[in-house]
Amino acid sequence: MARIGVVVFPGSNCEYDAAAAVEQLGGSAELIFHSATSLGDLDGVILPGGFAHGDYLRPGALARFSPVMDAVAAFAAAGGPVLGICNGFQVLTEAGLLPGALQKNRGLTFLCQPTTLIVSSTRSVLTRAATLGAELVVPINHFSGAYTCDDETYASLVADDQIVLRYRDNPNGSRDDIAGVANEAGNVVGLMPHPERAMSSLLGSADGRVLLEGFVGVGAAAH
Amino acid sequence: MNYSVIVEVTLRPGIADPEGATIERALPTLGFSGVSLVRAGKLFRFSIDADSPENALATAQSLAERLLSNPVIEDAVARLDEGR
Amino acid sequence: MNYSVIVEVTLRPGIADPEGATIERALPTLGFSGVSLVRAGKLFRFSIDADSPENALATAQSLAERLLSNPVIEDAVARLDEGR
Amino acid sequence: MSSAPEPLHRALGLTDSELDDIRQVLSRDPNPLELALYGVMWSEHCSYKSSRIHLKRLPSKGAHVLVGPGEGAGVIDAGDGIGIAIRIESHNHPSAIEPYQGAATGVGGILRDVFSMGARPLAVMDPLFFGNLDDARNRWLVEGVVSGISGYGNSVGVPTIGGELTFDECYSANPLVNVLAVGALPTDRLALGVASGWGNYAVLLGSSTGRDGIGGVSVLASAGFAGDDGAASIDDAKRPSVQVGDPYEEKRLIEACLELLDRGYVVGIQDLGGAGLVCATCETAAKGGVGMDVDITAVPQRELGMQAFEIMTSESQERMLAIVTPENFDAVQAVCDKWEVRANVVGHVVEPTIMTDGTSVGMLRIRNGFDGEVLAEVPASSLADDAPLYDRPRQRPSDLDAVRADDPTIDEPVGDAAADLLDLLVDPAWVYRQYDSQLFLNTVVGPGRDAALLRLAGPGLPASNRGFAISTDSNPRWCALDPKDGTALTVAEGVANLACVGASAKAVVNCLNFGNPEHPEVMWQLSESVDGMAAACDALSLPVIGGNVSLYNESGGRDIDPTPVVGLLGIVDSLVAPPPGWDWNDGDALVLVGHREAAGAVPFPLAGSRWATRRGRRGGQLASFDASRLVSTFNFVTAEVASICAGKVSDVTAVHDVSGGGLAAALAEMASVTRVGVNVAKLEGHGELFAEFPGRFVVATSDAEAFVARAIGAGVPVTLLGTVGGTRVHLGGLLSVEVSDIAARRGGALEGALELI
Ligand SMILES: Nc1ncnc2c1ncn2[C@@H]1O[C@H](COP(=O)(O)OP(=O)(O)O)[C@@H](O)[C@H]1O
Ligand SMILES: [Mg+2]
Repeated sequence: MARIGVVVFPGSNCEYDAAAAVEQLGGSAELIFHSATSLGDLDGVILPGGFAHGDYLRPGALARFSPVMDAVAAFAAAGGPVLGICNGFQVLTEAGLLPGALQKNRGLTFLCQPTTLIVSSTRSVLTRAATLGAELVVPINHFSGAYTCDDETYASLVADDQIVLRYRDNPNGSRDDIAGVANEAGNVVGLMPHPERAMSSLLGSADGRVLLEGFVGVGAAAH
Repeated sequence: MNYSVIVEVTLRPGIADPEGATIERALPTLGFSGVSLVRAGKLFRFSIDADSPENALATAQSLAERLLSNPVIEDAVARLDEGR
Repeated sequence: MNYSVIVEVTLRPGIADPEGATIERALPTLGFSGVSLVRAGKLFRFSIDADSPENALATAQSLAERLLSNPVIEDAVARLDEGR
Repeated sequence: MSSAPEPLHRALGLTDSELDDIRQVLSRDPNPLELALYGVMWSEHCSYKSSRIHLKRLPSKGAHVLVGPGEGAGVIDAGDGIGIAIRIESHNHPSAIEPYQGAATGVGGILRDVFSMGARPLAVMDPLFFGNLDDARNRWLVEGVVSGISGYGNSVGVPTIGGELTFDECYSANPLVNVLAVGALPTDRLALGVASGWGNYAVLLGSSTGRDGIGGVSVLASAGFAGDDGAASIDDAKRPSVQVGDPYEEKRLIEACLELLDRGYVVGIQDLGGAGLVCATCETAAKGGVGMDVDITAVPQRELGMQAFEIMTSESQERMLAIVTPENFDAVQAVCDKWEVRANVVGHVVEPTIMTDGTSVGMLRIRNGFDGEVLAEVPASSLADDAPLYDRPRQRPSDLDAVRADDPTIDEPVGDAAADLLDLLVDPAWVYRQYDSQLFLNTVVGPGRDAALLRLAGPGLPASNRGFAISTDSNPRWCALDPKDGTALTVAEGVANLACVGASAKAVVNCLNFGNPEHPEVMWQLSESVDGMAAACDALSLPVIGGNVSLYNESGGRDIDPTPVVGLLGIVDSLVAPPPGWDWNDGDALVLVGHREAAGAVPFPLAGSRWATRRGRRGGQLASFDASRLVSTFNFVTAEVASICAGKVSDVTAVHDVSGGGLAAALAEMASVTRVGVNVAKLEGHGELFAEFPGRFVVATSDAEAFVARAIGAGVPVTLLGTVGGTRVHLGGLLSVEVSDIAARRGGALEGALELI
């Protein structure tokens, strides 16, 4: 059984939801407080959504200095699977573990709505179980979700197949409809939509399962 | 003529500034000591077409007060950007 | 000694500024004409304990770059607040 | 020439006779600090002095009521060892001045009411009322209020799952911003705001104290705006510094308080709301019958040179008061350290004082150091409970008969029904898209439908298959014509909304937004409204477990229309599948469930309808409230939908109640979300298209015969309306519109009016 750590920053609020999704998929979830300096013996790490440090200054700007982030960086460098969802994605970009930055949405309002995602690469720990080109209905829930990067970074994202998810109908002004990116190795992924909110038809969609199944599955494969 | 203007919007004294306070609390762990009284505000730069610097400034100040700030909690000051 | 510092954080040229653009679009209906190139940024004021103005500024500049701005999209400039 | 200075008590909002009452209580003259304490605690906002005698008429009992009115929030037993806490409050006047912070701090305040009971906040709703959007200031208020609720609610991590949006001239300088919050708790974690145990500590948790909102309740919430231009006319000297919300502090405060309660470390706990520390200390002491010594120097202060009265009455946000035994204090401190929440002992629970007549009285003593000088000493209960109650003069408005006689049902020209329909439709999605409505993976039906429906689950709660539903409702158009039946019908409308998602109504909370209580017409409206609510709640067996009264909603001497907002809480016993919603299918039969015609003299009354109001007609005779015509219909629809929620197969495909905009609007809304049209054969003229009275539901079914048989079996009237299909909405030869036109008009109405598109 994969053991997935879910990092809790003060101000995080999707940690229970992420943990519930992991457990629904047969993994075991462990909440890790941001003051932890080591991750112990985990198979994967999720940085969940929310408002770490109130999103003051910029989303992720203060959280990246939390003690746990050194351990997350080391875990990622060693090839461990790391997933940042929404605020977690923002933290990973601020920490330099993923390229680019997330700016305020084009319409300057928070957006909570379903979106249709297109799987653009399966070469990542999040999208490995999905089908290239598949459409997935997954909600977004953010104010600063417009993915931004300079031309050089963009060129290398494309060249190295790091754009893993795109919006079908761009809701927030992201460059090239980008909804999620991976690092070069594919073991660190960030996305603005919330796959953990799309786990059952009772709540509107079960399309997030294939993503998190892939992620939890990498961890399980480690055993 | 076109004038470059800068507007600074800051919270009025006495108004709580949770953002500034949160940043201040975080600083010691980042290795910055001796920093205090952190206040966060907003900055706007724009260009105004006017026939004199005085008129440019007057328009900018009125814009600052009417649109860029809420005088109930914020002070707004416009100035000409001499650098440009 | 304590020095008052101002840090201005602005979006780097070429980075889209939806906030500035929105303000610019709203201006004509509010009766402001001739305003263009609106860019929105952030402003921080704080006090630094240092043994010289140079050192205060150096610390402030490092704080501005390491924490107060995201170098991927923003520029940050620190200056001493002569007014205080 | 300067006139004599105003005496202090009047400057503090106390009348001469109230000053006499205080002298009586103390058997001496109060000092200025004591006077300030009475000033805020005896303000309208804190003491309900004008409304309390009326509120007593509301039923509040029920076998499942764990906590009724009087605590931070009402609590019901939802089964499975889970209690649900619910409360509603207004933040009208602060929002008129600084819409973002006014609304944001409204959310923060109502959440504290809920988690002070030991409940984890699970949902927020926001009934909002603004002036017309052709005015730029009103547009600014809408954008500010919505972004304030979004900014605070999302960040603090509580989903906002619904609300209301009403535009009317009467709210122009005085918007109404009401906020309702719901939380859930394991019933054994229930906490109360009671101080007990001599020697225990009163621990202030959370933010430091600044000068924010000094006198907020007395100046803002208990007085009207002087002119008709709102903020601009507020006397600058009286303008309190605006409170600023910090959702990040509140989030940590929630986690810390719930952990303290889980670990059993606190004896009692209460939030600091209006009137700040004086309110929390005197209320907890009064409830426990104990005294309390408060050391003002122990209160962490954000600003220099604060005076005792400022420290005691400041409304700085994100603070709680916990009563803790000395033995537990270190453990409390450790939990607070973990969550980076400040904790300071600011008070000591002390023995009541034995008076000369032998009675024991808990005294609130404000001191300069626990052993230092006593700055104020008054009976805690005199502040908390003994404000004078006023039975203010009431008078039926003299023009009411004339208003009622001016009935649009009789003489208003028919006009172009299709154009009228398109004008009535507003999709509030622009508002609720800005709110996180999904957090905690509970939201089965989010904003945009009849009622919100959530799984009854959350961190730390016992497992349950149940769901809870919430609806907020109001209708100032109805209540202006008839505050009694208008309010009763509003309650019925809420029950109807719950029925649409299969929930049985269990409890009511209310926020009574009215004008100036010194106007006898306003007091009459308030009293009638309370009677209407009491009648409806009695007839529908609903306890009222909490509420809030907001008076002085006026500007330039014009009172707002009476605006009682009713929040309904319902339960679905088994929630394993989503309820039908509005999505009908091509070929479905369409059935109207419930009495087709209204109770009262007129079968299809247009009085108080959106249709009439848009034409400037505000008079007429409202439908009457007749519970006997409602109960079986409500029960039938609830049971039909509940069985679908429980996972049973059903022929029912869509359900929607008929409310604002009448039958035509209900059908248009369903067509526009499904993008499938409908054909209704015959209707009784434009009255039946646009009349508004609750108790009717539109149901789409794949098996009309079976459905009708069940309805008849339940003794519920039904009417076959027509069939679903095609690309147009055809209504009884009265109008015919393309579904795509309806969707476009409805979808763009709000953003268009806000000049965003
Ligand atoms: N201010 C708001 N915030 C969130 N949701 C809102 C708001 N206003 C309206 N809504 C949602 O839009 C839907 C329609 O509202 P309304 O017309 O009042 O419903 P009904 O007529 O069924 O009572 C409801 O689901 C309501 O919760
Ligand atoms: Mg409804």
